[in-house]
Amino acid sequence: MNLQVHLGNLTLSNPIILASGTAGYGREIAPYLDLDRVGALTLKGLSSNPWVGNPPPRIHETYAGIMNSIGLENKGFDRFFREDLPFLENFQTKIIANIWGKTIEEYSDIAKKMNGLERIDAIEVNVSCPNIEQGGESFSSNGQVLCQLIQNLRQKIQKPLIVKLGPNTDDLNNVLQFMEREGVDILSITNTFPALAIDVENQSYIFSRKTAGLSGPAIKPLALKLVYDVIQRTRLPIIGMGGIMKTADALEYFLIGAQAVALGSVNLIDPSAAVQIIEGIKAYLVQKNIFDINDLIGKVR
Amino acid sequence: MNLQVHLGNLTLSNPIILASGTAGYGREIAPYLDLDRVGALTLKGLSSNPWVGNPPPRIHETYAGIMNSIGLENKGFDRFFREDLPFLENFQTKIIANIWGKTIEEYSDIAKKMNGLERIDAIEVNVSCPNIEQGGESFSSNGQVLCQLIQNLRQKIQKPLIVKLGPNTDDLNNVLQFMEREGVDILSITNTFPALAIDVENQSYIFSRKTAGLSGPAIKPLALKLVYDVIQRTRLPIIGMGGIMKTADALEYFLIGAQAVALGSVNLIDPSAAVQIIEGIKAYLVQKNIFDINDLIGKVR
Amino acid sequence: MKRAKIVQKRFLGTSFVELWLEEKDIAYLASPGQFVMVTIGSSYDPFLKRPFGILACQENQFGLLFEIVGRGTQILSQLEIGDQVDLLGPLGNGFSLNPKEALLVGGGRGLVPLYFLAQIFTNKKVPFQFFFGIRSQEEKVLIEYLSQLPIPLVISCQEELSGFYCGTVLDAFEDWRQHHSLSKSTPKIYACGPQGMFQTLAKMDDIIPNQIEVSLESRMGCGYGVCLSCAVKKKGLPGYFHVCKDGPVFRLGEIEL
Amino acid sequence: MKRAKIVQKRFLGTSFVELWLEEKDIAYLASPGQFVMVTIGSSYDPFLKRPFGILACQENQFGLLFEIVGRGTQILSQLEIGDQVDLLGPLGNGFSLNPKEALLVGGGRGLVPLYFLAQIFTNKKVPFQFFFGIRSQEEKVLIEYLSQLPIPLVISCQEELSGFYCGTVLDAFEDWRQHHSLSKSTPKIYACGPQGMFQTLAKMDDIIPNQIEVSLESRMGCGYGVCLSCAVKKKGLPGYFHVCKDGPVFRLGEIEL
Ligand SMILES: Cc1cc2nc3c(=O)[nH]c(=O)nc-3n(C[C@H](O)[C@H](O)[C@H](O)COP(=O)(O)OP(=O)(O)OC[C@H]3O[C@@H](n4cnc5c(N)ncnc54)[C@H](O)[C@@H]3O)c2cc1C
Ligand SMILES: Cc1cc2nc3c(=O)[nH]c(=O)nc-3n(C[C@H](O)[C@H](O)[C@H](O)COP(=O)(O)OP(=O)(O)OC[C@H]3O[C@@H](n4cnc5c(N)ncnc54)[C@H](O)[C@@H]3O)c2cc1C
Ligand SMILES: Cc1cc2nc3c(=O)[nH]c(=O)nc-3n(C[C@H](O)[C@H](O)[C@H](O)COP(=O)(O)O)c2cc1C
Ligand SMILES: Cc1cc2nc3c(=O)[nH]c(=O)nc-3n(C[C@H](O)[C@H](O)[C@H](O)COP(=O)(O)O)c2cc1C
Ligand code: FES
Ligand code: FES
Repeated sequence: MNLQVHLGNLTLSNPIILASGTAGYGREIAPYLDLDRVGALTLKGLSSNPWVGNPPPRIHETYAGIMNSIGLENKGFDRFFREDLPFLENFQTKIIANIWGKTIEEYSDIAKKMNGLERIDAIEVNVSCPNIEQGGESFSSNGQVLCQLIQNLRQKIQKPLIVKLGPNTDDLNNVLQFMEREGVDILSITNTFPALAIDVENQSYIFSRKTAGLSGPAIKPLALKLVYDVIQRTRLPIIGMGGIMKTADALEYFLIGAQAVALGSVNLIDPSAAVQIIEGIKAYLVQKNIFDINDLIGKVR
Repeated sequence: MNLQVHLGNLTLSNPIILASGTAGYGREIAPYLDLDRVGALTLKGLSSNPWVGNPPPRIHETYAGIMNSIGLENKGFDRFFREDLPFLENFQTKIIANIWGKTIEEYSDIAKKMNGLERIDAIEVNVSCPNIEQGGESFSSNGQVLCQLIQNLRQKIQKPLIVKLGPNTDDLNNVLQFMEREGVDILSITNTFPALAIDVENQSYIFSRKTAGLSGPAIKPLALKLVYDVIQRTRLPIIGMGGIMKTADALEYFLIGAQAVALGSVNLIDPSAAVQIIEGIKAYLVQKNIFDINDLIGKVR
Repeated sequence: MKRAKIVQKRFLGTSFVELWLEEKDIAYLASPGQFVMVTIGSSYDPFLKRPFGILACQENQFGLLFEIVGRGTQILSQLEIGDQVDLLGPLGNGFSLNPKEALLVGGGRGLVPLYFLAQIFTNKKVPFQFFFGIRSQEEKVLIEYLSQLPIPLVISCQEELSGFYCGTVLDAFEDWRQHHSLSKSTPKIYACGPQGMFQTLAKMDDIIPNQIEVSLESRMGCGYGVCLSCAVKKKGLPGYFHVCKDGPVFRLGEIEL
Repeated sequence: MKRAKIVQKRFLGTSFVELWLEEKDIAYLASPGQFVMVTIGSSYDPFLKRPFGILACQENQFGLLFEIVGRGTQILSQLEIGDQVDLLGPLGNGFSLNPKEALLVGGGRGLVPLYFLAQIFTNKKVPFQFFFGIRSQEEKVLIEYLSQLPIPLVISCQEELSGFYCGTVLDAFEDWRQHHSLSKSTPKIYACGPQGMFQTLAKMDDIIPNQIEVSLESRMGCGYGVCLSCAVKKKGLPGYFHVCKDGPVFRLGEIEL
């Protein structure tokens, strides 16, 4: 049986990836999951300098979902380099660095640093971050700024470049064309959905920033639609994600044409879910008499 | 205690409305719910002529949500007039007619008919319908067409005019301004979210039209965010909806500024939910020592 | 909404469960072919209620018999005696109850409404014959279940099963018809089973589809007529019936399968 | 993930539940202050696991004691003996276990980790005194629970309750301190209770916040360090600790309350 997939020049031993922000830097989840079993581990979003993130509460449970407002807290590149990178050397699994910044320069900076690390196999750019030079709007809410960012990063990054989109990308068609032209290697979709929650007891917003990002099973049918829409419009390989809990959820993404999928919120409630899903996919392929997972990808048209 | 709310020139005895498509034409739900207890009943979407709707399956369960592809099946104005209108004469509750068409002319036609019925207290225009003159795109996916539709209907409708938006309204800012200028009375938000589901066993789309609309508790945090965004941008009164299951959900909508809320999917699983929610709101007001529900509306800023 | 207490529970093999629920109104009002919508669990995942036919009524109790096929029925199978469930019902139209003579044809869990019907016919002394088919050994428990009723039975199994007709229930039915000259008043046929069974039945010789009553399944959102999810195509006419309101019992001739 | 079987269950009054679970690894490894993340129900609504402190361990079993405060604990309270639950643990750091002398100060469900600690200290013959406070009559069950241990107790209640100190646990603690000359080596203080209790404690005279160990609660997404939801502000430093990894036990002086 073949589970190997090629996303442009990034080859994964199987198409199950751990999504950014839900597996730490590997060390945290390693006691529960053999990292070499997954196709790739995406690191929690890193910026060049440490970032403290948002005040609590940072998480809120909704019906079959969670809203988070972690605010991109991270230890910064240097501490990652010292504290976590050595640990990752113990594994063969592919490592995807997820990066972000508050300005194009900050993005550039962390991109260059990550590009210089041999252990990092690909770089995923989170473009759903507040752009402080544009009044805190997300980079993805302005197609032009987004293209500028991508162009800049493509110059800095020799490794496979993954752009991670959220649900509300401005001017999507043009941005997609631009990314193809500029040589972006892979798209990952989707980041969390902007959402709101009110504390009716205290008559206040739950989160200090009012809105927060919704993820988990609740969003699966919406995320699948987003991925589907993008697949119709681009030839770039796609990592689909959003609400995957079980094998069948992952299969939905493959069947509409995602070359790989990432697991996010499910890791919070079951850190070994990835292994069960990989086993479930194998069982499905056997049942359907399919030898190569690539024959499944895009089968539903 | 006062639960009465005024949405422009539409006065409701309480702010709990049954959403279109989830309470039939009143007769179907009446055995389970005293219609005079709710602020208003919105009828299942009607077109001038009968419409058969989509082939089954028409419903699919997702995590804490449902996708539907009813395809706007309805018996048409004449049968409604003969079979259902007389029944509604037995109640005092406000009746909102929900209308749609495949062309502006069809909308016009049903609008005029509904406008002529004394028993109808307001007319809600579902603008998330396929426009056959524009290749089947939704009316709301083209701001200009949408404004044209609204202008046309405003001329035909003397009753309070409610425009019901979905999550992806094109050029929202301009459309909102236009609606204020043209004298739209009320907005209702939101219709279902475009979503996708795959049958992995049969390797096919679940629905014959591929996509279908997601509703229910899964979408609540997203719908609340949509309503919030629109409230920031308009002074029109708003009927909020999306995923309301319990009193607390309804209160979230009031606290961010919705003047009324509508219950949709919850009616499918508990036809008397509206009464429980109304009682729950009363209990909350007592607990918080608030006499008038209007003092709650928009309290969280 | 009604709340019923589970007063009896029994597994039939590993994939069928018989539940008896205490709820006066349903127990008194229900008629064969009608169904209830049962709340699954106490959370919004799974979200929808599930439809189940009524198996029988006794004083203030009624029975359900269901097959564990997915998440909802799995959760339902874990309920214990004493637990409460919320439900709506009785819903739908039910079978006609005054034929001169009747033939009941059922497969698998299609047993449920026909079992109820057979009880009513027995009480009413309507002469009838019950044809019941199972696909495999695993469903044998349903035969044992049915055999408890003192009724004329013809049983078939698609797998070899000693003592029973080997084939589909329609094979057995056809065979029987060829060996029995039917009385002048053609008996009314009542059927419940998988889609394929209805399709074959409709094409059989000497069958007048409009004299056959079938009880259909369909995906249901509400079960009481508001959501229009439970569409089944009308035969020869535009548009759809709605299984929960217009059915679940239809004349075989009026629907497109 | 680990799966544990419920082997004992008891309601304490109407709003507290004691559960004993069979799971060897947790029972052998757990130390006072550590916690487990427990799966709630078998659906994705509610979605997250819930954190609960470990109450005690005995052979291959460990105990939990929780208060029913919302949906998750409500569902958990309906589990019965024989049911299985999925969980992660033991998680977090736990209290330091080798003081010369100790004072334990707890309020309400803050009892849990201190009860475990008291057992360990008893076994280790560490001299200590346990101060425990409840808000109202309703929590009296917790006093009865605690009184089963052969340990030196000072108990307070904010409502009038005959036989007990009337006031907060910190009033009782303060009172006791004024009547007892503490030994030269200032005893180590261990505390668990509501936020307000920690705030008051930090401001008391003759208290060195860095010598007090407190066990915190916070909203948790994962409990094992990947999601960064469980942030608590560092005192005098930028940034946050994470309760599930860096805690739940902190020195009172290192956190902003
Ligand atoms: C009027 C009526 C009466 C019924 N009476 C009985 C009865 O007495 N006993 C009994 O065992 N069952 C009966 N059913 C069927 C029963 O409702 C379903 O088996 C049940 O809803 C499945 O729920 P689940 O969550 O276990 O399965 P799901 O997880 O929802 O589905 C399991 C599998 O079945 C398919 N499926 C689910 N529902 C349907 C459907 N309605 N039509 C076609 N495919 C479907 C799904 O696609 C999936 O492959 C009846 C159905 C109707 C409409
Ligand atoms: C390390 C740790 C150990 C714990 N040990 C115990 C224990 O031994 N016994 C025990 O009874 N409880 C303990 N708790 C608290 C317990 O986890 C919560 O009471 C439980 O998660 C509530 O779940 P629920 O679904 O019932 O409540 P929910 O419905 O989630 O919430 C009920 C109410 O509590 C609030 N709330 C929920 N969780 C928190 C939180 N973490 N912080 C502040 N407010 C919150 C909600 O806003 C709501 O108002 C511990 C918590 C932590 C972090
Ligand atoms: C707690 C949490 C933290 C996250 N942090 C990041 C992050 O740092 N960078 C990023 O690109 N996405 C982040 N995400 C988004 C996830 O990677 C994923 O895109 C999203 O959660 C949707 O997938 P899911 O529904 O499977 O969780 C985070 C999600 C969660 C729940
Ligand atoms: C089965 C079903 C049918 C619906 N039919 C209509 C309709 O005819 N017209 C309309 O404007 N909205 C229709 N809706 C949308 C609802 O009125 C409501 O906007 C949506 O379901 C979101 O609310 P909820 O999450 O509470 O269900 C329908 C929704 C459902 C579930
Ligand atoms: S199931 Fe809703 S109308 Fe039939
Ligand atoms: S709860 Fe996830 S990091 Fe602490």
